[in-house]
Amino acid sequence: MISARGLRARIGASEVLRGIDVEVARGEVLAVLGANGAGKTSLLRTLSNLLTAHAGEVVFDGRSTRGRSVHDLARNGLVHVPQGRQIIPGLSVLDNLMIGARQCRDLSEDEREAMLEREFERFPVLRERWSVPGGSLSGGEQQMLAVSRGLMMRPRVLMLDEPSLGLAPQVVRLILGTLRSLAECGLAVILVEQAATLALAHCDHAMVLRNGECVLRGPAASLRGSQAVVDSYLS
Amino acid sequence: MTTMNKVLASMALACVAATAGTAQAQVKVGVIQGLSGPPAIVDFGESYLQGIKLALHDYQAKGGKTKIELVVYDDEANPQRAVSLANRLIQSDKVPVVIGTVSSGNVLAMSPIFQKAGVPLMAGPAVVTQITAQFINESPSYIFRCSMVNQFEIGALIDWSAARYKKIGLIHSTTGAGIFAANEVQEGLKGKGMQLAVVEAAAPGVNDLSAQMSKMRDAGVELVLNFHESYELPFRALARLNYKPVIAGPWGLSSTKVPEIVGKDAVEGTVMGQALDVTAGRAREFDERMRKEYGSAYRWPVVASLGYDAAQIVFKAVDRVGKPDPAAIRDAIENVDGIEAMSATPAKPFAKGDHECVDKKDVFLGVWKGGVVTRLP
Amino acid sequence: MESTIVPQLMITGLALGAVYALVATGFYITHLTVDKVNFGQGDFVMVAAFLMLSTRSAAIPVMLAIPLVMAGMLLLGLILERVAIRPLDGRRSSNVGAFAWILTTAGVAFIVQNIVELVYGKSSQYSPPLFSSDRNALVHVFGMRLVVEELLVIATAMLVAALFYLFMFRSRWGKNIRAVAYNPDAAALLGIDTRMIKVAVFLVASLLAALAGVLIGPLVTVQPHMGLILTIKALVVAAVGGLSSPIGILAGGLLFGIAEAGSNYVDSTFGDLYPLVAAMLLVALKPSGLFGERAADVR
Amino acid sequence: MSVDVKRAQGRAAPLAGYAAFVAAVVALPFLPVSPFVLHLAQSLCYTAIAVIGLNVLLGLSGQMSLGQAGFFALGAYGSALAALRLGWPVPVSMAVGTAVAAVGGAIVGVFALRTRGLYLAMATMAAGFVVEILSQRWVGITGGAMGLTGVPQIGGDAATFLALAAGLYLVVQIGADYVNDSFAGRRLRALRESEAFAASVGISVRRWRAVTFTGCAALAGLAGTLFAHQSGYVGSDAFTIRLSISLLIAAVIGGLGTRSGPLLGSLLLLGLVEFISGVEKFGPMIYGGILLTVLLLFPQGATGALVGWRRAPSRPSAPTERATAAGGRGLSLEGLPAGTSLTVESASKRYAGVKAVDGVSIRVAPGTIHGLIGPNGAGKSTLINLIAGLYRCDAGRIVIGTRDVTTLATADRARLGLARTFQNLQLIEALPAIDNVLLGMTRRRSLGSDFKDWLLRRDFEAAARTEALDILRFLGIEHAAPCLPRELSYGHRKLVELARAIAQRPTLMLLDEPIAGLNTVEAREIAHAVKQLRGLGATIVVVEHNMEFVMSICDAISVLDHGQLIANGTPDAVQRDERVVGAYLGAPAESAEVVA
Repeated sequence: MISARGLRARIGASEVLRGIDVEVARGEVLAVLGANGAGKTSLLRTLSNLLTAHAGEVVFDGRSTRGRSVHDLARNGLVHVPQGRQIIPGLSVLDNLMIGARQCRDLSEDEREAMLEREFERFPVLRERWSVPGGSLSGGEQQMLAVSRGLMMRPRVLMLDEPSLGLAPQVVRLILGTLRSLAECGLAVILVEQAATLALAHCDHAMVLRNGECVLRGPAASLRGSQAVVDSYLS
Repeated sequence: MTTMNKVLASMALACVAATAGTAQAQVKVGVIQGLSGPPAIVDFGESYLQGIKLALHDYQAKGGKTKIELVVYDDEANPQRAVSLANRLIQSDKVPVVIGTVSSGNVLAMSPIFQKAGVPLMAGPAVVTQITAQFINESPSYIFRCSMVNQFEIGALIDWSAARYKKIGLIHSTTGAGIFAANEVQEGLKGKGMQLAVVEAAAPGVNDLSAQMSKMRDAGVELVLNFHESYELPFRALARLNYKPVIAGPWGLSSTKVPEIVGKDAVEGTVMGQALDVTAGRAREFDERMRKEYGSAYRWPVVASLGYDAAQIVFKAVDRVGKPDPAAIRDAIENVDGIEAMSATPAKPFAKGDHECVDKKDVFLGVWKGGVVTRLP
Repeated sequence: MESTIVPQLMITGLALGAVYALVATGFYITHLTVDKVNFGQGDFVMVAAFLMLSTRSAAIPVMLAIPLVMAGMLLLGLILERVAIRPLDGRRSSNVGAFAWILTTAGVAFIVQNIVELVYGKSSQYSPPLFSSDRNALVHVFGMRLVVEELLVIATAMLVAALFYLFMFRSRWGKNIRAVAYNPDAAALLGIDTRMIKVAVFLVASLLAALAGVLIGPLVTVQPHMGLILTIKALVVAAVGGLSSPIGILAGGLLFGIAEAGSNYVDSTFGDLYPLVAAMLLVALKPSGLFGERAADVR
Repeated sequence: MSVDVKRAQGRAAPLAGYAAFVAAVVALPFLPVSPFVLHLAQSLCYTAIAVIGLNVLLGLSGQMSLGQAGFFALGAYGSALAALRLGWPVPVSMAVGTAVAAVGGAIVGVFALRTRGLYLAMATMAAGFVVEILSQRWVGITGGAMGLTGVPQIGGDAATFLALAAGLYLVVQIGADYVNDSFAGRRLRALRESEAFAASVGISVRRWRAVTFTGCAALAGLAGTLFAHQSGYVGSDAFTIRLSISLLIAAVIGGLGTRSGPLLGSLLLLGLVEFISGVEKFGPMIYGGILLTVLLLFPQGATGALVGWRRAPSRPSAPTERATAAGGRGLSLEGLPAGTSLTVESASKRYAGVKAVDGVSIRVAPGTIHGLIGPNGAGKSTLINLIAGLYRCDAGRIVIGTRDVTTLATADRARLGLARTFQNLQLIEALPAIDNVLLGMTRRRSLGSDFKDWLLRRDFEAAARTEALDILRFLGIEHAAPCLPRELSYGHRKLVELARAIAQRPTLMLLDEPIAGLNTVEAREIAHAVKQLRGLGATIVVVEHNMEFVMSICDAISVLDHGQLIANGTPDAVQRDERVVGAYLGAPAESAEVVA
């Protein structure tokens, strides 16, 4: 569903990605791990075209993303839930939920209603507090809102940037738990996480980045609990 | 410093080219007018310039033997520019005579330069009284004026209003001209043993005078003297205040802009200082020719007529002297005679002690009647 | 002392205050989204007033004239964004620093003012009332003699402030604008075309200038130099009202209008000075303005 | 490998330029040129004085003012009235006028300090408007639009006035050039980049902004006094906002932040004004068009265009072969004071509703490298900013050596010996690397002697420059001295920032992500330099993600997670600490079950 070859990107004068390959098919969950500053966020920003790669190619849904606008990709199913969630504090929970869906013009109103209902079931707290301004939700609630907001855009590829940031472990497990069910209904998921152990418990494949390069790659089973992963973080 | 010399050299070159020797004697006449900035100034400047250009057209038609060329500069109603342009005309363009400008402040700033340089200045359409008085005792004085004079028109207004009205109010702008006029009105009335009932001021750029006019009404003012150069503003406020005083004021009230903005009936009966009676003789032809020539841009008959006469006098003097000799032209201007003036300017306007085109006896009061300004009976 | 004079002056003050509020709302919307404002907004109002003049002299009915003027102003807003704002994107530390947009928008204002002078001449023009053929059409309200247009402009300003509040906090577009204002990257990821929004806010500002221009015509004499003083007063009103809510700006505008009318009544020589000095003191003491709170959600 | 010493030497008074100017002024009256040119030359001189003020205010310190006409007017009226009404001799009245403008500048400056950006532009515009209204309305004092006539002129003829105006201009230009080349110019430019950065190198932001604003208002006033005595007439119509905008146009088209910008810009402006007075129909359009063209196409202005093509970008010559292998540069860095200890006692800070730092206590021994690590959002940057003084602690204490600095402002802490680098790399883009290093140094020579060196071109700031070169050589990048930051690689820019921190002779250094975005070679260079500093006794606190770097050079490491200290100790201990692994990799224990 989405693949990239030899991605290189720069922020200002410093090189943040040094030749990264990514491959995620429908129904798969890929975890991208690594300590902070390893280039995980830059990878997602390059895939969603917020950051322009100066080398390498990204292919989404069979078409190259070169030169396509961020909002065009987002409307066509390449949904990137950014780091820090970016919930619009002044808008109500419902408005936050609907703002993405409303940009996808090919969605009919009742399709949106159906998706909304599905998201309310997925995260009931959103239904209870639908009219409350987004800014007043707790960290965990905001993360759920951010994920649901992405799902409301009927994504084909869902990219999550560190959902665990600042959340209690059981809340993170609740959120990561939904990934499996999403993958089963045909979604390709890229989960960027620093919390390696948690992520490895909820994905099929994983890759570990360090200083903009991929140092480890393989099926999740082989990486779970491996010392190589710990060393890539802390040595 | 090389870039500076290059710029100046190119300017000097331009001037030399302009005065390339044509066989006929060639004299340049400098004109400084307020051609940009607030409309109150620009209306005066452009109307005066219209008069000057028509006069040049007529001069060339009559085939004057000296070829005259105008060098026109805009002083943006800014005294700093006026001083700089005066120097430029005298020293760089080397013109022997200059006509200008609108703002009295600018004229006061320029006059010493002309007097010291010995180059005659025909001031206009500035109105403040002391423009010629400042140097009249110099022998010779290089400062002339062909425009309305505040003192005369205020004198005429005071005589007329003191005889008819008890409660008189005054509204003036806070510009130099406004404040000077206000003092002269108060002096004039004191001379008649009368006192102004209400005195109000307002900024030049203000949008609305209802506050000030309401005070007039509450004080029961019968006659409002309007010395604010947005001449239409007092009229606009009247309808709302259900107040219909007689309004009188300086020659500015004769601008066609005023009825255009507040309507013919609102200005009916408004009295103003005047130096042009379009109902009679040459003036009427002039009025028609100007209307034909400039259409709606012709908005101030009296200012245009004085511009015409100022230019007519200067051209006649220059033609008599025949060469760019400032002192000779000054004398020619002072002794000029046989002027067929459009405005109330007499045939022999100047004398050694009188450098005013329009003297006290020439100023009369005009009144709006049926959309036209006529002489008050 | 006829009792109705003071309230009547207040209405006149409110009317001009309403115009300042309309112009200041134009500052609000662009400042909120791109941290820049059009320093020639007052000149845009002047252009709209002159355009209205052309439609009236071409005997186009008012109801058709207003949309035409607005269309013209939208075009002007488009040109302004393209010429004076977009080229400066991403050039944070150019030599003129982050304020180059003040000078580029002023540059456009100079050009626009010159074009108006060339087309309409430099002197002041009469702009006929919108809804009455008679020049001094009056309305008697509670014994006060008011010009229809004054009530109209106050009502319009209130309507616009209300509509603006609904637009910003209820409509789809309003929410998109607030998303872009909060974080342009996050907004793009939600499928919002941030470039179009940044252009749209300048078009909205031009529409507001058009509305102000159409309404101010009958109240004052229209002339090419009226723009600058409008910009200064609207900037002060925006600062006093607090650049964070349209309602605050409306209140700031009306307050400033009344203060101006009152101070003109009390001491006409310095009438226009007192409100300006008072406003400057207020901004120095409370930089976020009277009604603006440090709105966390907006920035 | 010879360093391009002249370039690194830094600038000194352009005496040739001054001599040429004096020669031109002396020669002008004798040239066969119309007196109008003398009048223009006079106007050029005082306009340039006002534009120099604006150039320093906007070009160097980045403060926009739309009200310079107001100060110009205060100067003009101050001097005219003192001379006319009080009969004081003209030089005294000019001093009075300049003083009045300076006082006006100080008052508006107070407004300026409290406002930023749009509000600052608006406040200065409104101030200019108020002065315009007062000068128009107080007819009794200022004569309003009718103005004051008969203001005593200086000297008999135009040449004497030109000599005075040119003399004053030259003095102001020399002063401005000195400010531009000296420590003052560097500090103003730091202020312009960012106030946090300026405070971190010991600049008290409020004082410098106020002084700059007042000084530039005084310059506008001085220009006003010359204007008043040029034609002996002062009218209020001359001091409208059109004058403020014209001065801005002159500053911009001349080239902001450049030395010859003001003179060139004023010359172009006067030429433009004279040209437009002939074609007044298109005046505003020409002004608007020039503004747009310069701002969009030639941001450097005329000076930039003229100088631009001559100053080839200085490619750094081949970097020295660092004797990394041979154990360092073998250069001692004298003057680096012994490092002091740092004690943080249960510091906490609530930030945007979240407890970013919650009761953290850390003790850093003198002369050691102390690492500060933790996953994203752990509160590392907040803690660094608490120590540096950018944020104030809600609770707890921070003690550097023996001084409790908890309530001290950033600039005071910097002067006490605390130097820091920034996560997003703060350097002055407009100055070469060596000047960036000099920014860190406090001025050791007295103002007078410093100015004398500069004027007489006798090794100006020589001592400081050699010391800066030593620091750059110590870091192995002395070849970068003459280069502008944008001409250097990212790694070398990080080293220049480190050099600036060293130049502050700190007793405590805070490095915020020193090797973020660097390749391994560049990272190793930084690591080497930091270890060398420790060798010389410096105390260094490092916030860094790169574990290899942290583990290899730190003596002790503190680990933060969710704003709390979860581990403290040697690299090996921390690496194996259960809680640290859990914090980084996610709680290992209970997530064993696999959702497959």
